[in-house]
Amino acid sequence: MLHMMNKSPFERNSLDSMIRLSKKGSPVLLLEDGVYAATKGTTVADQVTAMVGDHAVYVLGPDLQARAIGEDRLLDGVTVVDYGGFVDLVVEHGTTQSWL
Amino acid sequence: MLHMMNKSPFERNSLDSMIRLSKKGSPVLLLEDGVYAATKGTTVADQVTAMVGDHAVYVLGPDLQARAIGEDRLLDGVTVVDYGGFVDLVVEHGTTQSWL
Amino acid sequence: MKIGVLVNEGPFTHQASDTAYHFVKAAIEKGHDVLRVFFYYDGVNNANKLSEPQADDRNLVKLWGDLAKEHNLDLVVCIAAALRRGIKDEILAEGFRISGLGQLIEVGIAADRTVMFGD
Amino acid sequence: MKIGVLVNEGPFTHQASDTAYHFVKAAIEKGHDVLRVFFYYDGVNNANKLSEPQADDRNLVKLWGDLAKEHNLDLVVCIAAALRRGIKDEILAEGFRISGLGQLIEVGIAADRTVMFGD
Amino acid sequence: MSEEPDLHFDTEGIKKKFMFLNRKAPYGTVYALEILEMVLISAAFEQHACITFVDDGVYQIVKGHDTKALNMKNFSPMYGVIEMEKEDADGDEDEDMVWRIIVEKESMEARGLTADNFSIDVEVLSSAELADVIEDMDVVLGG
Amino acid sequence: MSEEPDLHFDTEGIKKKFMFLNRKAPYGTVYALEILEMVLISAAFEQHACITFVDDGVYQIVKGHDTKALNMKNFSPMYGVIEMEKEDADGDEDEDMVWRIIVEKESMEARGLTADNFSIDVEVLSSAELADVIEDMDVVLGG
Repeated sequence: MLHMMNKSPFERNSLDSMIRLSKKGSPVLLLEDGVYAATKGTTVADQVTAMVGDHAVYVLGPDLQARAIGEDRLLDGVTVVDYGGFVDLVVEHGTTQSWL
Repeated sequence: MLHMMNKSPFERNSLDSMIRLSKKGSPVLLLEDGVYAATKGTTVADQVTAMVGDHAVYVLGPDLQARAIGEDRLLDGVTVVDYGGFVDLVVEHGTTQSWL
Repeated sequence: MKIGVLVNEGPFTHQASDTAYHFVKAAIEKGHDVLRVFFYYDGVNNANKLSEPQADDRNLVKLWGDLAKEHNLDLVVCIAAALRRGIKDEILAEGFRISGLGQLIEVGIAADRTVMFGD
Repeated sequence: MKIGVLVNEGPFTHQASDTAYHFVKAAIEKGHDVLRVFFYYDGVNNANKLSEPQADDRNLVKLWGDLAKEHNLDLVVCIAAALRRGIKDEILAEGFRISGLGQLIEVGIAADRTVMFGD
Repeated sequence: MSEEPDLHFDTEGIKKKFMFLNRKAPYGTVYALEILEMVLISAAFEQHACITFVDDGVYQIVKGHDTKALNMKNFSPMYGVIEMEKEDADGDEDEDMVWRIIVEKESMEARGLTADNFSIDVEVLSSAELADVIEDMDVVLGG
Repeated sequence: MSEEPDLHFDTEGIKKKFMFLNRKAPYGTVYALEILEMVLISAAFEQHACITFVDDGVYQIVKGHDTKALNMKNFSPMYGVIEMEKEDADGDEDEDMVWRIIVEKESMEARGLTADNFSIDVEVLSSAELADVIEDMDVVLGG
């Protein structure tokens, strides 16, 4: 199952809910304002680093570029994908759930 | 200045922002999904009880009724107002700020 | 007292327009002068006359229009926000008019209180 | 692979419809069969043909319609959600059709994957 | 190049596991009402369904909603209809169709609620148990 | 009973303190863009203005936005226009008009940002300092 999360972790509870209700090993895609969760030096960086230990974490490149987040500002272990890569994740990992 | 907050404290960061950026003594009105912040026994009850010490806290009655929150479930020190009372608060307390 | 109101969201999806409506109605009943209700962002969708809620639900487009008619209330839809969202004269509900964003700043200056309702 | 898509928000206010559009386009380019895009909640506002964005911004209503035309894509607007929000035949953009909510469940059954975009 | 898209798909004999995931409080937004409409429509397709309440979604089924002063539609009776649909699914031996109504324990407790506060019968599952159920679904819809 | 409402109010000579409060990230929602339009229109009315960035609003003024792949309008150059409006207000001795561009320190730091990340010059205030500024306003608008 692919878990998708499109909300800023500073504004909403979506990241917390996803972490609580997803199984270890299921991949996670951060997109839209959700990409801020993957940046270094924030108050949620430790939480997201722990998530990277339990899940393959992907982040949508076009959303990073729009928000001026260079790859040097991403937490270690996070993989950048484009829309084609997003489609591949959906195809490869079965059911999808969007944490809005 | 009257601070208004209409978001669930479990879903959004609006309560935190309001507490951080409002001055002691300024009144607070909780409305719409914001009324959940005023209920007993929740994970934010201590935070809201502290807020009641620093601010006069009002809560919109019609929103409580819709959500089936009886007055017995409200934290101590919170005052229920109707739409007319809402208007009076706006008139009495100068500038308003809505924490959306 | 002179009051201005800003509505940021449409009917149905968020409660903002409902709350604004009840607030404006109560303010009028208390004898205050609601100078203008300004609809911005998705708030412009409150002016879509094609809106047809279920029979057992409220119709905010009509409620706003009726309130405007009864109390000579100025309901202004922001032209820039409305164009983007496809709210134009051909579907503009009775009681609303389309005008510029300056009308929001203007009412903010003229009113004693400006109150914002949104998501 | 057969893919169904649900769009919960309108153009402009939230990014959901943009992301869904890019996803659907990429899925088609990769040779997948996008069975249907279903517009629910405020998503029905994507079908308002009166929408007229600024010249330097994208026009999602048109982009969806063009994609539908080029790739024989089924864009379905929920009738119940649309009625409430005033999206009716007279303002329905080209490429969209209005139908029942059952068409969402149906595509959920028929597709190998259903992907939701919202706020 | 374009022919008409298929207006209907052949879904005969396919039975999938749908989850309807409710995460928003009622009345502040309309998602609760419109998800309910989704659930009720789905009954006609005879699919498996988990109607699930997490986060502020647990507030949707608290008993005693009174929306008169808001002048909004009180849609809480529709949860009773869902409960009846579930009983129909449970009782019909010809139909292999499972409906479940689930509340996440952690979300409920964080809000100071117990199952006694709800207007319908629910299964209360821990986060970990619910994560297993979610993972087992074919389609997850919400709003 | 109804006469036409006033289409214009006499605002001549009234100068108020407006705050435009930005709390949302850019692109995920449109609020950032539409508040910018509000600020720019307000310049014509020669009011005092505090353009303020708190919470995810601080992300709006990070430099280097590139929206090509999203096919969305990149509105970040408009912040430069606001900066110029502020300079005009500062420089005009005939005009008693104060514009400020403010960032909340706590919001900035929680997101791992410093003032060097921003495309425009800002005043960085603590929460407590900003609370005083907010309290001093006549009108607070946002989205």
